[in-house]
Amino acid sequence: MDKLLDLWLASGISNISVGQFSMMIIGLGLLYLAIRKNFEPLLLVPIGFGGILANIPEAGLAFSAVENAIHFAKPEVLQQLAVTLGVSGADVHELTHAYHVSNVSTHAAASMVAQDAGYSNGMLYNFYLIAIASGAAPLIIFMGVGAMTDFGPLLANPRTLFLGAAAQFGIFATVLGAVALSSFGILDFSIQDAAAIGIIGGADGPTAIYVASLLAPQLLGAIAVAAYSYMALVPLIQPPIMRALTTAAERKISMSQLRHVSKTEKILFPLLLLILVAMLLPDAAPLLGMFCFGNLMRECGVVDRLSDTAQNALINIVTIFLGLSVGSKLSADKFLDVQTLGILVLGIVAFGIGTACGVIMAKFMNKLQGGNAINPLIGSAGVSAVPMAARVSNKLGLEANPQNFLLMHAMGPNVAGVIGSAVAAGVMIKFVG
Amino acid sequence: MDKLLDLWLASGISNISVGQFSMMIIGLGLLYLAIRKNFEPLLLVPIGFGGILANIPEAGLAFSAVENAIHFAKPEVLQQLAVTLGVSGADVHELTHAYHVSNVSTHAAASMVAQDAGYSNGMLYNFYLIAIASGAAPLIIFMGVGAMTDFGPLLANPRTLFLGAAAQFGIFATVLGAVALSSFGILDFSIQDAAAIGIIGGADGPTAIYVASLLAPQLLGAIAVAAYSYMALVPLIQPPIMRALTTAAERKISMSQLRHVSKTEKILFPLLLLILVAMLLPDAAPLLGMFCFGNLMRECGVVDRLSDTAQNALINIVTIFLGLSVGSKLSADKFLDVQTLGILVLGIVAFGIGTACGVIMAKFMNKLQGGNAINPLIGSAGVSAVPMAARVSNKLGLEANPQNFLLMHAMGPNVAGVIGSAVAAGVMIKFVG
Amino acid sequence: MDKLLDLWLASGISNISVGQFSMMIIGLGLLYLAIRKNFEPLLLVPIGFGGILANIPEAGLAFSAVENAIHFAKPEVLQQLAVTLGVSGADVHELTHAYHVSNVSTHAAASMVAQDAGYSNGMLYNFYLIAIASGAAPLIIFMGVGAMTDFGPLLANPRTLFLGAAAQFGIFATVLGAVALSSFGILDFSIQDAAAIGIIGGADGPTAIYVASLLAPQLLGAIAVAAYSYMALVPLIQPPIMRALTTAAERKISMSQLRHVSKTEKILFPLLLLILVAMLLPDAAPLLGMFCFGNLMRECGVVDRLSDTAQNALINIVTIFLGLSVGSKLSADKFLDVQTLGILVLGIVAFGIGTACGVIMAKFMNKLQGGNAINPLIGSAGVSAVPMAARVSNKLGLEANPQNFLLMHAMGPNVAGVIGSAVAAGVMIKFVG
Amino acid sequence: MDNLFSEGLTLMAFGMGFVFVFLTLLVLVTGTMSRLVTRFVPEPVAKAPKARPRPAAAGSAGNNDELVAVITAAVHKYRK
Amino acid sequence: MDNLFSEGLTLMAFGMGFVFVFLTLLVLVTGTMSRLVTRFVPEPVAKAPKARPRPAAAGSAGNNDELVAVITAAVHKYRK
Amino acid sequence: MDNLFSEGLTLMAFGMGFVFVFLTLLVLVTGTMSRLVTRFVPEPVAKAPKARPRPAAAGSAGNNDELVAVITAAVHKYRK
Ligand code: NA
Ligand code: NA
Ligand code: NA
Repeated sequence: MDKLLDLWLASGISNISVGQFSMMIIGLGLLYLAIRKNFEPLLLVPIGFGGILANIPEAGLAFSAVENAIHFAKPEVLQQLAVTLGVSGADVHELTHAYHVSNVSTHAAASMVAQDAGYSNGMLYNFYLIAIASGAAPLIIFMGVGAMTDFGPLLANPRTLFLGAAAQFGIFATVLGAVALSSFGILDFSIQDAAAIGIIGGADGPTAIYVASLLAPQLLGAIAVAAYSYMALVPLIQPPIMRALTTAAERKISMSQLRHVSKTEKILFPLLLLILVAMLLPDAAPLLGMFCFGNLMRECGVVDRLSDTAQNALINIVTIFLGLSVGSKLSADKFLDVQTLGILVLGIVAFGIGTACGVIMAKFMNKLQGGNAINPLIGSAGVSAVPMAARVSNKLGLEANPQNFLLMHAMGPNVAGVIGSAVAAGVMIKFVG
Repeated sequence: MDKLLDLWLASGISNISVGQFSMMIIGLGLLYLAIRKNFEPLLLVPIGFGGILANIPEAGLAFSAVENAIHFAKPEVLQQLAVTLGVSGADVHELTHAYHVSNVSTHAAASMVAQDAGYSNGMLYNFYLIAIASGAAPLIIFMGVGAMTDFGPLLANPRTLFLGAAAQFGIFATVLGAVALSSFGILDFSIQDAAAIGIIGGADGPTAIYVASLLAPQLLGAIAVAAYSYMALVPLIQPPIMRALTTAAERKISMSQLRHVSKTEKILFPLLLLILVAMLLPDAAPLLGMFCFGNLMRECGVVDRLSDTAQNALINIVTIFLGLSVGSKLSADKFLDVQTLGILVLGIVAFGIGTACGVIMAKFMNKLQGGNAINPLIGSAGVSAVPMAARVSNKLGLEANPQNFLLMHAMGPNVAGVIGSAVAAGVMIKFVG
Repeated sequence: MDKLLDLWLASGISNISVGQFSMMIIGLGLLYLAIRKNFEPLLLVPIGFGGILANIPEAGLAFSAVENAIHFAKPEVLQQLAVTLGVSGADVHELTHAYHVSNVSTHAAASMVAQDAGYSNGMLYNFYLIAIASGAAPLIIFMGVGAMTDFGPLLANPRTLFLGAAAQFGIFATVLGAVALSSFGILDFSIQDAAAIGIIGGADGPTAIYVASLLAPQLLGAIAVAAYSYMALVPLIQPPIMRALTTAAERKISMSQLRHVSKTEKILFPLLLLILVAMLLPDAAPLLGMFCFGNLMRECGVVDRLSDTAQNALINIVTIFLGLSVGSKLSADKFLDVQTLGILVLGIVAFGIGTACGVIMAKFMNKLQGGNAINPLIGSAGVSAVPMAARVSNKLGLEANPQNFLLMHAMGPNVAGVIGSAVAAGVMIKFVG
Repeated sequence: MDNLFSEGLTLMAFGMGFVFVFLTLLVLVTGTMSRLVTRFVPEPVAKAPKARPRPAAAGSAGNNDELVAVITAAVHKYRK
Repeated sequence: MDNLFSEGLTLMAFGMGFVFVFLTLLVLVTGTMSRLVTRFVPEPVAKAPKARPRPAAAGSAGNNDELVAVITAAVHKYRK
Repeated sequence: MDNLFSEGLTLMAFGMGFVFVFLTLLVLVTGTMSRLVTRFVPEPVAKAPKARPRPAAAGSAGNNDELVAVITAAVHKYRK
């Protein structure tokens, strides 16, 4: 009967905490949104499922060997860990804290002690180490996104880059919001946390994950969930703001057809962008370097088999593991915090401000040139969220004027927004990284 | 002339041992079975080829840096290793033993000594570390299998799950057989070894490899070879047992057509299974979690590109390295042992008992309900070996009654068997892991 | 204003060295050759782009954590590194040298110090570690090449293997050239360097990278660039040599049609080759083992899905990272050296000698047999550079005799050259590795 | 009967017991779910057969247009 | 206004400033490039639509022939 | 002639020697194999051209049915 008792004591049902239960419900909720409401399913299905896995009681899938050893709390193992970590006594919380702040060599030594005691890293923890902590997965996805991006509309009308720049104001306004919340003592965000949260406003999943993994890994789960959820909500968030800031006449503006862009221009553009990054902001080099590399593979026309793979097999494989890894950060103790609510509120504010600034910038550019060259509806596409935001611009344009197809015009600021947020990410990493 | 002598002394032909020669023949034999007899070629081609590579004399492809250093036995290197491993004297066997039982930090230190002396891990050893020792490859393959599995027939007739449960008796009967052999002093298996051998009866390659890598890594080669060989032999092993246990009248039973299963049910099933695992048996969470994740990707309909990749590029890549890694365990000193014979005999017994129990369970269920709802031939499909066992059921059904197509009915117990063995694996890991 | 100054001081434009600027130009030059001149674009696009990334000032993408720590030279970090590396004083050059010659455990300790100080490995450095330093990427690519290779023409006329053997003379003549340059004090190459440079003459990218990574990692960038560039130049390098060494009458020789080769022969060939390697030259086992494995997957007809993946998704993924990793070795301090010029000159000499020896061997074989069985133009294909060299043979054959299709005949020596250089690589690794 | 053998017996008893309990629960849960779904989530009737959606992560809108053009051309050819 | 808030303000000022400077430079550089390309690199007119080249690393010439054979067979079958 | 150069010479002699020995053996072994195969393993005549088999690791039987259904539908449409 001992074994029966063992089985019961080790089962999930006798160990589940309220937090774990809540997180499982949240994981199921994310799956519902992804599958039924089509909220960025490519990421939210793996993230939601990973979140459920991470919260299975006693399985420890999202924990390192040391965290698992501390959880099971055998006295002799705790004693050894205390010696290794230089802690007097073997209090579980003290050990956990000492482990998290330990330097690299102590960390490695503690890990060996735990492995000798028979504990091992959880599956999701290993995925996280390899996919995100190494920085590899977001960069490889960004390469694939580069290989999927057509800069033609941007090259035909390069001034739309200004719209992509303006929309990044959402990022920095949110940073300010986060530090304000912190200054007023409402929440407790460091400047690094604030920077990572701001990037949600960039509406760019891989950039947000990359920045969060560098500046605020403990917030990564909430930031990634917010970023992808709001990207999915773009068709709900943006239209009211766009309507409020434009007149019916402005929305009816039809734009002149885009000129043809030659192959050579498309090949040279990623190289020019790369050189500009190299000269001005080396901290953005990994992100924009991989992005430009993917785009060059796409456009150069001589490595189609590599470009195909970057757009399909490779990005799909990496997406699966990136999603599960992000899910590993949805453990109850990290996610169920008032900070997460703060992040969700700040994230939607960031989207809204970015949208508004894009529209206002478009109107300002029309003023400056004294003409009606730009339909302000395409300004909102500057937040990126490719290609959803551009489609929203198109839809509102058609509502105002059924002959007015803005899709291709909006693709310019849309991809400009990707560049803009990567530049903003580089500035953040440079200053607070 | 020195160099000529060197070349000769380092050549395979002057160094090959009887064991290595035998293992190369076995490797060629596996390739023959795979290519000419179509024995699970996707796994047995890489396993057989890996087995040949692992036994190339002097190449050390399946050995770690330390094992290679010990093999080449330079006195000063042995001396350093002896100090690191805490062994007096530099006897080769003593060093090897000390290395294999050393704790993680000593292991790492010995590895550094060997690398400083210019030795490195063999190619297959590295593949093994990354693919199998990390647990990743069997789990990723299981995800792919999940993405290939249609639970429709099971959902249409959930009682077939009982057939999948009954067939797992083969697993536990084999465990008993293995410990009996050990108790009678015929062979020497620990309870861990016995558990790993039993899983062969689960007729599920990745589950067998995953369990063996955790419980009895030294037997992994023999267990994997037995598992895949017997899965290929299902059309020979099962029919006599099935005929012996059924009457012609029973074999003629035709089953009512399966009801239509809705998309929603198919989406909810992997989630229900996951929650049940989470609540009852967290030790099965990695295996069944990845399986359910693959199946959810398949059924949810919104991440088809991820599901396609999980079923094709990703599973193929992982299969190549998993096969080669398993082959690395076919080195003469590990495989050419009377234990291997024991494993082969126990494995086939496991298959036989599993088949029989599945058929008997089906008859028992008919008795219980006082009807003829189930053709007992589909019971044998409960061992899994998807989809071979289901095809065998279908074939014997057609022999008895040319109008009687059992294939879809047999797919129910067939996939139930996959779940059943993964649950059995979780119980093993929980109790003897 | 401090931040503005910071931004400027950390920007590329204020830090770029002449060397880095030159290397960026070279990277752009490689991209030009790849994209406009179609020079082996599958490799030279990633290599060229990786070369640019590696030379972005202050980004440190190609540097390890320790190298980055030394570059930024904070006094307290340098002090700690000096203690770890056992160097008195904290001179930057002395530290760098001590780091590069340190043993594995000291290396690891220094890396931990740098990470604790907040530095990390550059992205390209990590790619290099995983793809090349582990040996994995060239071997996986060789597996894919095996899966793409049809040995039919070789099996139909196995004597063409002698042409593949003769062409390897280019490799060893180049080794002699390199040591001669060293003996005369013109350049400074070790015997390892010389061996790695010689392999350029094998006209086989993955073999050259594999050998260079083992024997002369510091020359890997230059060797890979030379190997792929000259492979692309085969249509320019070979024809003059071929014309000079043959008479018009010889070039008109038409060869008898190749016999049909059965499936069984094609399946047995990679196994025979593997056994021969295992018996005679275990040091070539990783390279030729993976090659034979790929070819067996292709020919055996029962694992087409694995063979497809090895030829497509897998080789493409690995090619991307291999190329970027090679590019990481195009840093100014390693590439901008008179040694690189030496390598470029020796490389083209190797190609020329290999081509000549192949042609001469063909003429010699005709002499020996007193017939005209072999058109000497197919001899040049023995350098490998599959399938370019075979096409060159075909083109010159058609010029001499418009009815004379040599393509299939030249494929025999062409693939024989791949085997020949892998054998030569094994000999090098055996004797000087 | 020595210790190892009794361990084996225990493993067998608990293992088979657990497998049956687990799969029985799964039968119950699945059956309940199916009944609920059948009653409360009616399947959409006569859904138009839709092409496999391949949602791209970014900017692949162009591909569909290409595809449409190619298919249109093909259909025209066959109709002639 | 405490230190953290002033840090946030600085980050905002420098960040937005830098984003605008960078993208303005990109507009200028791109525009210049486009003008130079349009003038000096005329595009080839009426290039024949070519099938996607899939340069294989080695000897995969056979595949195309197979494909052609299969398609030819299929077309013949439909024409009957 | 210094040491390095003589090392180079030795490497050349042994290297080329070994390459030739190895490939000569390969010629002999391959030739023997081909003769044996031609004599003892007659190739099956007139094998029906079969579609590329794509054996799936598990349970993908459904895909073929789908394919068959799609193709049937397509053929029906064209025949009209
Ligand atoms: Na953006
Ligand atoms: Na099973
Ligand atoms: Na060659």
